[in-house]
Amino acid sequence: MAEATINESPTVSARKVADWVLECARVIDENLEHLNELDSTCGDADHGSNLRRGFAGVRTLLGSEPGDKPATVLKKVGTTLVSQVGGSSGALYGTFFLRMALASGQDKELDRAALGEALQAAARGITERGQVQVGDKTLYDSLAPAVEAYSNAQSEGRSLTDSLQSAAKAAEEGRDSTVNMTARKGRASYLGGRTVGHADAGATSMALILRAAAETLGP
Amino acid sequence: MAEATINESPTVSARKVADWVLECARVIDENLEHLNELDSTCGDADHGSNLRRGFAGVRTLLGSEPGDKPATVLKKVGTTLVSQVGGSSGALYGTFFLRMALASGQDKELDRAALGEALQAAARGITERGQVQVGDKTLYDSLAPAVEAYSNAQSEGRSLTDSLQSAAKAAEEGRDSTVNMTARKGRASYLGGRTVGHADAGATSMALILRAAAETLGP
Amino acid sequence: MQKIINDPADVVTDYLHGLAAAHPDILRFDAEQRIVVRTHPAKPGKVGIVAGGGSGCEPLHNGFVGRGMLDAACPGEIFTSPNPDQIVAATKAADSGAGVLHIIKNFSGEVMNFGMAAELLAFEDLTIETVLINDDVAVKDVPGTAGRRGLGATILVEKIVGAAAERGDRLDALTSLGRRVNARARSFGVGLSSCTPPLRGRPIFELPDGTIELGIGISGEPGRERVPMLTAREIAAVMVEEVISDLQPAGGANILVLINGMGATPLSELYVLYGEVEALLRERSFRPARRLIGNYLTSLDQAGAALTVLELDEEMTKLWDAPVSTPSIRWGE
Amino acid sequence: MQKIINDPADVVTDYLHGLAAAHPDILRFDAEQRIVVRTHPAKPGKVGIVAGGGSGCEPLHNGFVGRGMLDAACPGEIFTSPNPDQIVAATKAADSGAGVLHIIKNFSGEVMNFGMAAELLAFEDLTIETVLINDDVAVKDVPGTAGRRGLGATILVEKIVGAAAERGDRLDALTSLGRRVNARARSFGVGLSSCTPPLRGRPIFELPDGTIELGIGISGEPGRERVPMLTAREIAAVMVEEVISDLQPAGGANILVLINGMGATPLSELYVLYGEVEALLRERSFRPARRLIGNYLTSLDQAGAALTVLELDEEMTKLWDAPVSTPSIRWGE
Ligand SMILES: Nc1ncnc2c1ncn2[C@@H]1O[C@H](COP(=O)(O)OP(=O)(O)O)[C@@H](O)[C@H]1O
Ligand SMILES: Nc1ncnc2c1ncn2[C@@H]1O[C@H](COP(=O)(O)OP(=O)(O)O)[C@@H](O)[C@H]1O
Ligand SMILES: [Mg+2]
Ligand SMILES: [Mg+2]
Ligand SMILES: [Mg+2]
Ligand SMILES: [Mg+2]
Repeated sequence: MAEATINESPTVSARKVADWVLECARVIDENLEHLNELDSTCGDADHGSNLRRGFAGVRTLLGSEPGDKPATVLKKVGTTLVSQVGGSSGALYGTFFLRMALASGQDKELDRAALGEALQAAARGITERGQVQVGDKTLYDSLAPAVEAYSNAQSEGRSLTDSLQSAAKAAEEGRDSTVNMTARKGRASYLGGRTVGHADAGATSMALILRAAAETLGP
Repeated sequence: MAEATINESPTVSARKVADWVLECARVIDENLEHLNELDSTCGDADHGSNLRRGFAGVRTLLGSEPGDKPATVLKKVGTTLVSQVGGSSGALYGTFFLRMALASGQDKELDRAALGEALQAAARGITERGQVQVGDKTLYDSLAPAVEAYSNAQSEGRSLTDSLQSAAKAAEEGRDSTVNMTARKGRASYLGGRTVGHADAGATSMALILRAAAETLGP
Repeated sequence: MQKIINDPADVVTDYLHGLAAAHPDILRFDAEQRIVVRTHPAKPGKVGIVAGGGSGCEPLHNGFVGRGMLDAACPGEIFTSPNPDQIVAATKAADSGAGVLHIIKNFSGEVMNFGMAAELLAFEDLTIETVLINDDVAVKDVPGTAGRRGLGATILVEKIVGAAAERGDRLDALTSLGRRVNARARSFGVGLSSCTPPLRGRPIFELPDGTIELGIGISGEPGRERVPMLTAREIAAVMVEEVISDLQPAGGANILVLINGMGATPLSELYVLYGEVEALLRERSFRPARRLIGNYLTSLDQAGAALTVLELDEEMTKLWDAPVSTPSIRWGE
Repeated sequence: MQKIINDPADVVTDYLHGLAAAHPDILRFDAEQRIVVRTHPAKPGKVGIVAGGGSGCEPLHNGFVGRGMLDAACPGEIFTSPNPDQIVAATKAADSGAGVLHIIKNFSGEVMNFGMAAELLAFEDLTIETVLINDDVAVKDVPGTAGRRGLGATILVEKIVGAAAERGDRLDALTSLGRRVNARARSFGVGLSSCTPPLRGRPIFELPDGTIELGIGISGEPGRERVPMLTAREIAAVMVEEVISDLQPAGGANILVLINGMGATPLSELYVLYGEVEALLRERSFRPARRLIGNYLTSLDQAGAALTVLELDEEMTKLWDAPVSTPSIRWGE
């Protein structure tokens, strides 16, 4: 059934991956204050600044030659985030892109399934790195439903673009679901019940990043 | 000439001295904030609080028997101010009352002339203790003209009450004269020209204390 | 924002250069690798002691590099854990063949970055052990959560383990010693204001006059709850109750009391608090045998303080008293 | 007002009780006479070293009582010099037959109260000498004025003279040593905020964001002038220019650099400032040979810092390095 629509789906090249992360850099900049404010209600108010610092590094790096295969770009992004962000989000987003890189292997182009596997690997990486589950009020609450939505869409035979759109939408719903959660991981967890009523900063940035994916990797 | 009016003038008893310092305590309380504010524009904002602490001690002390002669009361007041106020004003007002005590000797009552001498001794004490001159923008700028006015009134043969009224008035003018001065002594001197435009805190309290004298020692 | 800084983005770097300039005989700043290391490396065979964390908590950890405490520290950005590269570099710098102990405060970021560093170091010929500090009783240690934060016990572990390393203890002994100290220490912090991170330029949260935050950490975030202002005596009572009911030291136990300022609280207030805390501890029959009072683990310019109590044994006491020579803790030599 | 205190009227007393409780092996608080004295009196024949001043400047002076520094301190109310009775009591407590040196900061109140105390002590069988500290170059030392304030040089004189007293120097030697140190030291302070005295309950003055006070003292009063906010580098330039143009140390001179925080400025900022100051001093060919960086002479919760430079000679350097054991300065034993 998946096979039926495969020709309609474009694949993901190194160039597209680079476009994606550049778009990530743009939306993070755009949402800088918002992400910091979300982090301030129950953390240390730096989530936006942290990601901006990291993606600024990524932008510089990709200004030159992005690389010949998706894994090259993804690995550069992951390494840059790990070493230029630090904190929770450096480790987590770094892991996210590094695991995608690992899963992408030597492929020059990622097809719809390969991208799905990469996303799944990334999500597994996050659970391992963060010891996190759905419901802990973290970026995983956006990522987990997104990965699930993507894989459902894919098994339903929907296109890459469609699958990414479903993923982005699920991520945004996941982000919204964090509003009523009590944080169990990250700095916010120290505030106990006081975290209820605000979306998690990381869940919000993850939704932005997956929306950026839908906008850049699909079409 | 002074002799001509002496019978009209009452003398100053230990009781009257006690009334004076209790009135000082009252007006200092009343002007607490004002004195602190004056001290804040060019000092450390505590002149009112310092004097209040001192006169509160005095009030307690005089609650019992004030003493049989002016010197006894004045000495108690001086010692209390020295030890309960500290800072510049403890040393200065302490010296003020102690020197008055010393000048009052064993007299049971101070006549107009004796009070004049006591005030003069107090003023000399301040110049020695504070190494201060007229024009330095301190409490001496109220005290010096007051002592002079008192002695002028006295040589003109005016009554004790009158002489004290002249002194109080001169003190108030002296206080006002400090507005345009640049401080050369005390904490305010560190601010240089920035002290111009505000009356000196100590000059203000000194004017209050001499006004209190006119109100209590004369009649 | 009123701060003695240059470009807000350079605060950490400028601070580290200044620190190194001020203590050339104790430490140096490797600007390339962004680590702080001893000027005179420890003698071969000594276990290396490494710690790191977000900046903004000065003097922790950089101010504790030196004889008798840390061999290397890796400072992250403000309130941001260091990255794995820094941790790897610090670890290598601290290693002289006897292995390296990582002292890690239990914050997600710190745990994850040290974890990634450990994965990278697994390929090297170098043994690492880990002591995880989690002494903050304000955080309920419920399974499935991130668990308690690491607060003041960090300093105590660094000092005690540092002294033991200096006398030649082996890595496994140091690891269990560090864990023992952490297990016998508890902390509780109170915030009287927020703090202003340089890049943010304004306070992290607004704390209306007349209210305080109970159960704060060290990154300027709000605490467990906001309550009306308390007196020093009442704050001491809350702290002592929280810490002692959780630690439950033996009756009559010798204890070490750390009153740690958050950065903007005057020393006089810390001593007022100490006086109240000591009285309450004595009432409960505990004996303050060692004390440390000052700003050791701060949150930039936050006002507030935290109590840490460590139940001492003879070994810990001896190691606490051992000579130490760092920019911020120095005695005995 | 957000402070860790009980009744605002009791802050000084509560602090002193806490201080004594925290350092029972070093000092005790005589609540009756309101003085702080060493727990173990110095050996007979040692000259006593006494200092005192308004409270609010902690750790000065109480935190410097102990072996190698002060024998006794007399703390006044907040920003209020001690009274003559306290000074007399401290002097008597410090005397062991070899005389007592009064270290007096040049503030009207302090000078007058120490003066009155000296008059009272004239009747006793006890020799007193005086070192007047006046190192603040922000104040123009014009005849007829109160002259320069005493700032950071106070700590340096207390440490150096304290060490010399400990090794047995006589009163006259100590007096000239103290005056020599004072003569070779200059300071300049900058305020980034006002401070809040407990009894007042609100700041002494308002400092609009984006402005700072140049040439402040240590009682929270405004400074010589208010200017737009400066960077750390610019602040360092002002401080170094003010201090060096007045002190005029010999080219290539060894100097001691004290970067003193006013109470609410984080240690990291003090190090940022130190880095800039050291660079400027080196440019001018001076060699920072000793440093002290931290909150040693504060103004409650004021933000800001002061630079003190002392032109060292060998004698001073040796005495600076000598062992000292006080609550707030401790090394070498
Ligand atoms: N253990 C964890 N697992 C997954 N996500 C986490 C974990 N800890 C924190 N996070 C995420 O990280 C975000 C905070 O990132 P950031 O503010 O950049 O780091 P820091 O907490 O170091 O300041 C949180 O909003 C949360 O989504
Ligand atoms: N040397 C001096 N001679 C005379 N008066 C002085 C002198 N120094 C200070 N004063 C007076 O003392 C007042 C300040 O007193 P106060 O605020 O109580 O003391 P402090 O300066 O110790 O805080 C000043 O307003 C001034 O009138
Ligand atoms: Mg954060
Ligand atoms: Mg005053
Ligand atoms: Mg952070
Ligand atoms: Mg005062």
